[in-house]
Amino acid sequence: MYSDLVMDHFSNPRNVGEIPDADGVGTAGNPVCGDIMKIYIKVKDDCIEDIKFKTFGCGAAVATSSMVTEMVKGKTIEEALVITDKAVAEALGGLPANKMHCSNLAATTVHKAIEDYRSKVGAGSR
Amino acid sequence: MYSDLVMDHFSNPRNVGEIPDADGVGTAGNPVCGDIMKIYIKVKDDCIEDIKFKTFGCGAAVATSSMVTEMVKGKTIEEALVITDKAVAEALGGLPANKMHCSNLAATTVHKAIEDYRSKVGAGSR
Amino acid sequence: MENKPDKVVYMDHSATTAVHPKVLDAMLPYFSERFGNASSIYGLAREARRALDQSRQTLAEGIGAKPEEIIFTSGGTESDNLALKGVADALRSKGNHIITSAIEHHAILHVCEYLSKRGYEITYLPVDKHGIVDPDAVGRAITEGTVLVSIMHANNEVGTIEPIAEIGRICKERKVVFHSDGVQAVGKLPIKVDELGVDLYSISAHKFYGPKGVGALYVRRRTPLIPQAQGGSQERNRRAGTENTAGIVGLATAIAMAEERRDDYNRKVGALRDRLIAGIQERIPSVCLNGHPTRRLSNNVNFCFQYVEGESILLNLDLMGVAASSGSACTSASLEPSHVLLAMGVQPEIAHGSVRLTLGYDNTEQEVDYVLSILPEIIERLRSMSPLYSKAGAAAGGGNG
Amino acid sequence: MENKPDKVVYMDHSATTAVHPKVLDAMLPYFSERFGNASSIYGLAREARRALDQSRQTLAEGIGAKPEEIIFTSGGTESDNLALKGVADALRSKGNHIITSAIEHHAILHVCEYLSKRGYEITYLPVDKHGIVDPDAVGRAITEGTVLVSIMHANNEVGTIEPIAEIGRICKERKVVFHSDGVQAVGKLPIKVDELGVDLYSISAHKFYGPKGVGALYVRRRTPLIPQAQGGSQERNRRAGTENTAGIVGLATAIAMAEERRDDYNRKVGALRDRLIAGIQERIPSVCLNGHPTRRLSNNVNFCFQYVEGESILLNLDLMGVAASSGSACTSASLEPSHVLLAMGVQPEIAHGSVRLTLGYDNTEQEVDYVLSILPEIIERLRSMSPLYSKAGAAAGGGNG
Ligand SMILES: Cc1ncc(COP(=O)(O)O)c(C=O)c1O
Ligand SMILES: Cc1ncc(COP(=O)(O)O)c(C=O)c1O
Repeated sequence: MYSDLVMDHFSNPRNVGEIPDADGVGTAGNPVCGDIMKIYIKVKDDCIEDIKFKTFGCGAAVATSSMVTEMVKGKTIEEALVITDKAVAEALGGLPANKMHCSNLAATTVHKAIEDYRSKVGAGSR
Repeated sequence: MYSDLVMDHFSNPRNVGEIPDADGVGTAGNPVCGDIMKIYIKVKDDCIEDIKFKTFGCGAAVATSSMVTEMVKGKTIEEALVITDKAVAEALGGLPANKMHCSNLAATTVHKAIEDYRSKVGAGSR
Repeated sequence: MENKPDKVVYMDHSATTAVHPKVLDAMLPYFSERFGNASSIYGLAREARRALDQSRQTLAEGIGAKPEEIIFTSGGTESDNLALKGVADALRSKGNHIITSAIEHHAILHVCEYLSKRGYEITYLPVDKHGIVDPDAVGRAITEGTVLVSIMHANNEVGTIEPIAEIGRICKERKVVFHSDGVQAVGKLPIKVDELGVDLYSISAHKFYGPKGVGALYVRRRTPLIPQAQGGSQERNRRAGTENTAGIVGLATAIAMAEERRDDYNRKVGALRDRLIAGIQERIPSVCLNGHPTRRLSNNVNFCFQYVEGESILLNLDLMGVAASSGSACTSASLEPSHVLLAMGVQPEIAHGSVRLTLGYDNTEQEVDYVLSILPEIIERLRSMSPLYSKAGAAAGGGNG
Repeated sequence: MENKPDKVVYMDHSATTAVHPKVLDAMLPYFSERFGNASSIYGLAREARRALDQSRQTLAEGIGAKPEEIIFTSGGTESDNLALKGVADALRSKGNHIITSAIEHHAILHVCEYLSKRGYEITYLPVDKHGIVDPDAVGRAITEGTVLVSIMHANNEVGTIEPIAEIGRICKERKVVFHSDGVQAVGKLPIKVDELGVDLYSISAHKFYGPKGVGALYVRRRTPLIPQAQGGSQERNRRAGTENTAGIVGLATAIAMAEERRDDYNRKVGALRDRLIAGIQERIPSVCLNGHPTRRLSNNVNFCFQYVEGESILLNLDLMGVAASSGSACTSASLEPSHVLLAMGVQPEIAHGSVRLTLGYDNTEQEVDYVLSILPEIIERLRSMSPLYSKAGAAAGGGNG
């Protein structure tokens, strides 16, 4: 069902955890669908310096979470915002059709974390 | 499908043939149903002295024809009239359900031959 | 008359065939080792899933289709039922008229009867004396309300091959969905769904050395079809039920083999067929070959033997070690003469005397010659017993048994 | 954590079972030797016919029925479809109301949806937190127009055994036809159709060490039923299609074996089940056994593991060589939480964390202990990754992978 790359990210997920003093936190999904992702980012000089995730969900949810952290770590915020859920799925070599909807929210979650970061920075600077 | 006794009568039918100077001839069945029996009898002293048949039909049709000739040969006309199609089937140890209707007409055919004989005798005596 | 052979001379391949040893070999691992449920996610199930995918691919390639256009079923009957009811159901709002032929298998005709009780109008097209449907008659029968045409690829009783490609062209022009029952055609005729112009096509594995209880329905993309078995989401929600992995692998292996040896099969079996037909015509008077002289399946021999009844011939053949049938196997419980022969204009009493000998890859010249050696005597003996024969005055009266 | 075993630890027996070697042995002759079409008249066909008759007799004896009350089908799904549509069709003039439960298999629920689109009214009875249907609720739901009650014998996800005999009594009193889906019950529960009071009963061979693609429907004499597959006159005109002789022989052999070893099976498998349930409850916090504590199938273990999602657990189990499932295999393509758990009142996010481990005759204590040795770590690792777990404050925050 899942490709080897998906299974690799599922079995050895990168960047699992929380960042207690995160600059931004994003959450997507809902428990009824069976997938919830939470992403923490640390931003320095407009760059995503550190990123961690926690995910409740199926194999695809875990793997996309892991993959997205690898994809955006060290990237600028602008670069991170360009990455789509679809791009994450592609980076994993594709996902089963029925997993494309609910379980493929990792980029969305990163965008939400960035939004959170921006709203805090905005609030702080205001 | 057929019992051994039916197959025996089918493979070695008794009394096949015609009686050129028969005292009575009976026919039953019709070609659309796929079964036609013709029975010839020779009567002496109210007794069926000789009997022969010709049959176009399935295994059951042939076997019942053969069986009925054995059953009535040497019997009186009254005795022969008591024999039913059902009795012939029973004497054969039963027939498949779908063969009980069209293919089981041998006794009926004998009765028709007797009728024919009686009508001729009646005509002669009148 | 020769002695009864040690081995049964099997000449009823259109009723069913033995599973080929190669096919059985391919199936065996899927009973007890790779037994996983193809819908589960673990390794064992992935093996089954892979076998299913591979089988679907093989079948699709065999008939020039795409894998997602294949629905695996439990046999030809289910495929026919699904095709007719599925399309009729799906297009109910568009119309209620279905066109078929008078010589279809009961898996089509009895579904049509079922549908006609539920408000559908059925046109049963006639056939000519060789059993051929006129494509123009299909065109003329199509009305505004026609939702489906179903004409078999080759007839199971008399082996006549229908002009499917022409009918397909007409259906396409008139934008009517076209189904063909191909159960008897696989392994004998080239089947490329685009060339045939069919939207749906029924297949049954046990007719070409595959297992019984498994079949397939080809459904061209975008053909409206309402599933007839509700339950799990197998076969992309179009046919529920845990997949019969072993059976499906058997079907695929069998069709690959059938396609590979098709030319060889037709050459070899066709020669036996011609030898049998010629031999019967030479040796037995008052016989008549049913079906088309040339547009017929390479394995089909079907004769009417006048003045005698078919079952009696079959029983005698069986006693002599030859397995044959009169018409379709599933109607052998019935006493009606063959609806196919009647539709071809054969008189009922003559239709009753029909025997079908359908050859297979493993039949031999010796077997054909054996049948030719015993058949004249069987017919002669039965004729001597027949009241129709003497009535016909064609020969001397019968002797005693 | 122990090393991954050489052989897969298969704990998904409710999805499907491997064909038992004895069953396969019984089937083998019917593929390539005794391959005759059971409806033909010659010797080869008589062998097949005899095998069919014998199989029908065996199955009938196994469930306390008469041979003529058995219809062989292509599996549990077809049996369920035939039962519901067949009775609904036959009694359409009497009424249009059908009663079932909210926890039936999709082969029942999706047929009900199909029927509801065609004018039938369906009542879905609720269940209690253990998944049990209240027989009195059945009685209360019956109206003038009720034509059929269908309640499963045992649930495939949580193993709950329903009070079928009581429901049967009520249906009999109220003169309503009663069907039960017994697919999961065979080999585990005593099945005597008269004691259960069922008029129809569905069976699927691959759930008790028989082959996939073959099943049966018991139909009590005089129960009105309109056939759903039209074609040949097989199965006394109630299910058309060339008989899957090998499959049917497999079904019969499997049920005879299942009945013979039923007590042994329940004792052995039940002990493993209890060991697995107790072990999980001891070793893993925040878990909850789904289904009834005692009125459950001897082979069913079903737990919700809070804060984690079921598929992730299954994938980890698979990586460690254990085959299990979350709910029914045929819905594993769906993302919805189990309709059975929801009907039992389980919260959706908790229902997502359910895992079903269904044991079989060949599972061992070692295998159970192996699962118990790896499962706590898998759950712990997934929980450490779960945002719900830390939110729940039930443990320390997650570490890094
Ligand atoms: C032309 C045709 N259609 C359909 C069928 C039905 O196939 P099955 O018996 O495999 O269901 C048959 C054979 O029985 C057939 O010859
Ligand atoms: C309770 C129940 N009913 C029906 C079915 C359907 O049986 P099959 O998949 O053999 O068609 C299953 C299993 O899939 C089941 O567990």
